Amino acid sequence: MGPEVDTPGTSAAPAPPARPRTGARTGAALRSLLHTREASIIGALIASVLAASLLVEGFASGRNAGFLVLDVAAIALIALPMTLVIITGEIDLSVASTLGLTSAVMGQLWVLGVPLETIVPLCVLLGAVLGAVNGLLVTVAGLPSLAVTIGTMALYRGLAYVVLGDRAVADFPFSWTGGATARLPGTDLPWVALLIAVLAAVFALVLHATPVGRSLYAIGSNAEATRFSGVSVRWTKLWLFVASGTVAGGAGVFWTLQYGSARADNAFGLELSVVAAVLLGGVSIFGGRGALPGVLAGVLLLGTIRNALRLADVSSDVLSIVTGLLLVVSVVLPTTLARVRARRPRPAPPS
Amino acid sequence: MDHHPPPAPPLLSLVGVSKSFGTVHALQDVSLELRGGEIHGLCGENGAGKSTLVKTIAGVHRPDAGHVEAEGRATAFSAPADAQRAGVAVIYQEPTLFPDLSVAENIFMGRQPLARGRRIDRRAMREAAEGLFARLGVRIDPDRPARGLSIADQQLVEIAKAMSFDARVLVMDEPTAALSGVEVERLFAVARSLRGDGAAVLFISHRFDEIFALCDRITVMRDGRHISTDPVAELTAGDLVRRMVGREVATLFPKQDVAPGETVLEVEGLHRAGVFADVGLSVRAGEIVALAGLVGAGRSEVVRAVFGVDRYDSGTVRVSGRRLPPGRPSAAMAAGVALVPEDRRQQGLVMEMSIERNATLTRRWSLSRLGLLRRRDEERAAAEWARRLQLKAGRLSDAVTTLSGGNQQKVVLAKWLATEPRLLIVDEPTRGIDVGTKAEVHRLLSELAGQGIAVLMVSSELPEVLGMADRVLVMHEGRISAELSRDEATEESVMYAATGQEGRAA
Amino acid sequence: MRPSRPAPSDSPAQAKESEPIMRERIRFGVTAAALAGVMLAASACGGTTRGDDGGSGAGSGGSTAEADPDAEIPEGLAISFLPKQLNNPYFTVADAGGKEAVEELGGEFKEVGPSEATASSQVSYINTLSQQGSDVIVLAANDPNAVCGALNQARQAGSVVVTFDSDTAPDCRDLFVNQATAKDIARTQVEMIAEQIGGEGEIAFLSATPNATNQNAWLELMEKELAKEEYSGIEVVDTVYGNDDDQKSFNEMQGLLQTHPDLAGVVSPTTVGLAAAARYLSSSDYKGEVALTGLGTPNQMREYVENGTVEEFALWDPANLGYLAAYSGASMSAGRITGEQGQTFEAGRLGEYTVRADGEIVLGPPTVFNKGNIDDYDF
Amino acid sequence: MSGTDDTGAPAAPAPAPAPAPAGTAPRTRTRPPNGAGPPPERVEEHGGGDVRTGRRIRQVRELGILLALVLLVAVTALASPGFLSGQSVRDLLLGATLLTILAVGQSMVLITRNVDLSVGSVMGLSAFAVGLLFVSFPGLPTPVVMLAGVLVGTACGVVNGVLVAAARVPALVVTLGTLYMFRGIDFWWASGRQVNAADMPEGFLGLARISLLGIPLPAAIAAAVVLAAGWYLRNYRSGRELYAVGSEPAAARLVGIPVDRRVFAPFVVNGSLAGLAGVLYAARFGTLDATVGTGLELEVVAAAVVGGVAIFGGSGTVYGAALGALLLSAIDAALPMLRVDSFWQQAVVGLLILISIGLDRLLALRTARRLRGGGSRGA
Repeated sequence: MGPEVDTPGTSAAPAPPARPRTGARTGAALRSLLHTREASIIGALIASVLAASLLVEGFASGRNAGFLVLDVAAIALIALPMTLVIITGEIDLSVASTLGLTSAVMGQLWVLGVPLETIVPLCVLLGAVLGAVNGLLVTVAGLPSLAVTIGTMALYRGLAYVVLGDRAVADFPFSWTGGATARLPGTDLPWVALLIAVLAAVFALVLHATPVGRSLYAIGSNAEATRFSGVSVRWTKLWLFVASGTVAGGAGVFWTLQYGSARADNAFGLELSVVAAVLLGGVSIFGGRGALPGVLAGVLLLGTIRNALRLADVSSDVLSIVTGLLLVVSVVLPTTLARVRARRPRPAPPS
Repeated sequence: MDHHPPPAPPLLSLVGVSKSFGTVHALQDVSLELRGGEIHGLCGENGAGKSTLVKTIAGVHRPDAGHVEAEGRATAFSAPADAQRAGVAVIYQEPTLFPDLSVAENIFMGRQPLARGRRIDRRAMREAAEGLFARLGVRIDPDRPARGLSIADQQLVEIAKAMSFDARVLVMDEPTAALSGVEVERLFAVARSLRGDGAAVLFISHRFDEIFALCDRITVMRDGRHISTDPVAELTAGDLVRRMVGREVATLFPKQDVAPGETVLEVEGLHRAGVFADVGLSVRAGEIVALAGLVGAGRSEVVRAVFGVDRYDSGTVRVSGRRLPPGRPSAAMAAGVALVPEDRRQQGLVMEMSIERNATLTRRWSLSRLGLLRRRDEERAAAEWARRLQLKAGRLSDAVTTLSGGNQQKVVLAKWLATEPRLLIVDEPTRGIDVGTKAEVHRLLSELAGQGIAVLMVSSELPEVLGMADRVLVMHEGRISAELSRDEATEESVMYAATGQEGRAA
Repeated sequence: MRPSRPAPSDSPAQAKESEPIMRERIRFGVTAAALAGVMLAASACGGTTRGDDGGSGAGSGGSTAEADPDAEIPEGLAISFLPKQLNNPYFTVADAGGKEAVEELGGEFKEVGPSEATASSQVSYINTLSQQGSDVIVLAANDPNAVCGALNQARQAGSVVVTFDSDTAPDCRDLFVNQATAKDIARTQVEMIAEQIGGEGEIAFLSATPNATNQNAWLELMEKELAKEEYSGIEVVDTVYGNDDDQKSFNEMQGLLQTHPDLAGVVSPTTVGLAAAARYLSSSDYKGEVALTGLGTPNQMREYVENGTVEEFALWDPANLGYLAAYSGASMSAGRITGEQGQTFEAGRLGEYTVRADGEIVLGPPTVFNKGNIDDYDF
Repeated sequence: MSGTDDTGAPAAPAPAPAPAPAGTAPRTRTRPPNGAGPPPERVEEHGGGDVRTGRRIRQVRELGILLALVLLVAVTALASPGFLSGQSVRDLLLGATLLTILAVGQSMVLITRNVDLSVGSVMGLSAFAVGLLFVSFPGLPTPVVMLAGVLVGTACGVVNGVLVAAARVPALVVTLGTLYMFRGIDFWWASGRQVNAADMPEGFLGLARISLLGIPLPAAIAAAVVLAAGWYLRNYRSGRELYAVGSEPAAARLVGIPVDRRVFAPFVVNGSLAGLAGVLYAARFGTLDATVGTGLELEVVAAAVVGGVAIFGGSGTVYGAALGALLLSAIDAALPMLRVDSFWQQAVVGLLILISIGLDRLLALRTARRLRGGGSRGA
């Protein structure tokens, strides 16, 4: 690849400015990588996968991997734009409701006899529009995104009930519902894994290797200075909310087909899982810090732990506790460590 | 001087205090005595360590070495509350008000007068606030929220707050910067009455006339070190300047004479309700035009509007004859405008990001190919500018927070010079940076003008304005009150125009 | 110090674009356009509309083998119960019945399930059970269709799927153990309410969710039953949904009584709804004025029967339901039955049962509880 | 009326005319000693603009909600006269009780620029704890059990408070985590059990039926909580310091406010109030399982935000939050009366939130403009 993709981690790979020797660079990059939040999450993911494979019967199989991917598919999809949104210091809590509304509209349109080939793009478009509403309220009206998206979370979910009521539309053709969970030829992995991988690569590239991505970090760290650098902060944020809505809309379509059931309460409460996964992946809730590989690891880590514990017949109650504990520890630990480290005397800085 | 300080024991003293932030040594072995019944002046350039000293006295910072003594006993202020208990009141340079709370509550927060049952006695509180304002000779409704107060009124609230402490030690960090002459007089009267009561006052100001009018002794700091402390009678303004700067002033401002070229920036009838009105100015290639005036006169607002980060209601901005769309910094950048903003930490830099990323933030697109950033190009570009501006930094991948103020400013300059601007707007380019770097910045601005770049400089430092500028525009209350050529511009003429006094200026 | 300035405002895009931002926007635009293009292209070629392909046809795990009524039920059969939701007392009792049966059969009993009653989380558990190689999965479905894909995969992997309480689409399970025929349930409830309100007046239904399979079937049959001559004095004025949520049911009951001042009785064919409605009634002025009946558990209703809020109500014994489901699944797994209509099997202490059409097995008519017999039951 | 009320609490008693005894404010001097101050020759008018604007606007904000509430009730009552019957009003008040209590606690947290998303879980945990105590120790006196329920909430609040104030972790993240944790503990503890009304003493369940002057006891408790919190926030130093911390944390540190303690305390209070809400839930609904209060957190935040409590701290009153809670509850109750499909309810709430924050923003901008009074100093 021509342009180098940035290493994950915001404190970037240090490189002596004078002599860009590749060997030294890679070494330094690797070393700094080991110290980032992402590294510890990826490490935790690898450790838990290994542990689960050894200790939990039935975990280490292709079939189970397929189940795992399907389980986290919607979370993984929505987490991608959510990462970007949170890195700019905003948040979008309406994603699960966007998913629900999309699903409800999809069901209603199907009942009205609209062909699925039209419904699907319409639903994705609907997601984009819902995202744009969030974006406009945040950027043009200048309202805090936390409050706005709590509002639209209730609004979109409410509209979903208005559209479909408590009905469920479930007579989608098998060619589509079965297709949604179809496996990639020759593997046990569903094709959506490929979709996630491609989208993740796109989002990672945008975030870590393009000028747009660079400005996202800058916005999250200091929106004013970024604006003074000629970046249109509002425009950028608006597009991020649109992206978030679009992906949530797409996830709504996928969810509906995956479960073969369009309902207004689809994915209720999913926004908290998505936010939890993103934060677990090392993204700072205050913006400016985080990386996509970490987020993917966070999503998979949550999925792996849940999957393994279920296979080990651990009650679902414990799953909640583990999820919450993981989230709190992942934030408390680095903060506390940083404070402890800050108390120790620093090494003399190079002059 | 009519007042002779009695030889009282110091109410508060700093003994060999040192404080560092990262690589920046803000205070090095500073000792200072504040005696009761004395107003003590503190002078020093920006970045000399005055604010750090104030925060050490206030208990915000804990010294790395040395200690603070209150009435002869060593104390350790671990929090602002400790200092308050010891009778220290501080008026900070930046007002520290709670915008959502009423003015009276801002004054008495944490010390509200109580009625029966430890309930806040609102009426007593309001009356006390009114009493304080009466002493200051102003009327501010104690019940209105602090949000929306002008800077001067915020400063008055801060002063009232400090007065309400019955402080034994009152520290005033540039309290007069935003005040009118009458208000300043009243403040002085308050300070003198406190002195009469036996309190110690530490007064920090950039205005020598105030220092000489008010203070009994004057301490000079430079580069985080204590330089001298003398009774005011033994000092002249020239002494002070020499000690503050550490060398002769004249050598500082090496503006070369350049024959101005074509007009680069042309602003006509720029207006924004309540902020500035009818501003017209032009800057030609190779020219340095200074925009002078008091803080709050609207200078920064004008240049921000020109660059497009702030909006304006009417008027036009032309760069090289082409009209810039309002409110679009990117358009201004494309037209060759660069703005080095006044607040380096808030507006100039993304403090958490690395030096190289800050330096290349304005050139993200030109450093990328096919929409992807090329790290090696980025590093090379950053390294190149680091070399040209003689940036003193460990590694370019370190966060900018690790740099000293002067070097941070160089990063901001690098970030903007890298865009190869036709018009460089600099807002307080040397605020808070050390003397050496200051000279470098001045030399750099001069060089840039020599290369044919038009420079528009906002500065509150008169020597800088007088030394650097080919022309001086003076703003007063949102309007340009005078345009002075290099020959016409003197401290007096600029100050007259800046304070809006008629007759002498223009 | 700077003057406080108003909120920064960079106005939205106007006429002329500058270079970098322009590029930024073009890029977004191109991407969006490309995406839209792909979608439109996809939609242009033909269309899959409703009715093209008669709904969700799945691979049938159907019965190919012959039934052998004398086959031994092997020891150690792994029988897993997956209720709508853990922590639901009704299912706790039902699963306990299942456990009793599994222990009699010498099998391995397991109860797993989600904390929230959603189809998507049930799918995860179905997948897990299938992965664990469970022989029999006994399921109460949260959504008749959403779990189908996972169930069929599990069946293909060799599990027998028995639904109880709430059925799925018939082609994605092997057997459905019905607590009572819908007809019996409907008739019992209509008889009870008619008697309690003296044969005439306005009545209303307080149901679970509007898409709850059972409740909808019962409501329909009850309306049909009420259309009969003998019930001509009774008028159904409203149907409200408490979503099987205690507080919502409570509020809905409250709303019913306020909107229909002449209401004579309420039927709540769901345990949550009935308990909430009884609780509301017992603390309101309507107590004794408005009759209430439906389906409920003796433990939840005991207080209200004793204090006269509720005269009588009905339910099957959920423990027996779970017991029967376990036996059905084990019998099918052993090959005693294949799910064909007319096959019979022995279900422990409950005696012999016959498989009806569509693999349905019916537990029996509901039990009516009143002051006289309620203390004989503890569930 | 002394009119010193900057927060515009309509229901707050006016401060007593204070004689301002000299001893009450030892460090505060209202007059310069021995007349050393400058003679007040010329007093300048400062601050600009309409000086009373700020205060009036906050009152307008709360009056607005009150107006909306009155309008809603009036319209509903016209459409369905039963809405104003004694029973109906009692029901409305009872329905708003829990939300009001939770909104009060949440407001205190929000005012300090934090948020507590775990309240729903805390309430559920406390409610179940109450039920289980009654089941496990039937002899325990009711007040002891109630206190224990509140203390469970307090303990949860302490956990949140320690994590936020001491470990300095963002409240949103911490309480999102504890939302899962507390709920998980609740599930784990309950493990499928349910506590029914019959398991609890009549005296406890009867709490909800006791009326004080026609107001149900729980509603009276909620009103007392609102008044106490409002009184405290307005009239005590530490209460005002909560606003200071939320308004400008850096400035709060500079004036010597113990910021960490002021952040910690509201979490504990909020936890205790969530515990109290759990106790009242148990008393009112009688049927307790581990799902009590699921998803309530967002409704609580919504009530506070609708009531004018700024989500980023520093402003708002608990009276407003209580009105917000009352309005949301009234909407819940009114929609069925108005024959609006109850599916609209959530959409209406969402819209209301958006309108509220939009309105707040608009009011803030207008206040700022008016207070600035046309830029008296050219800045």
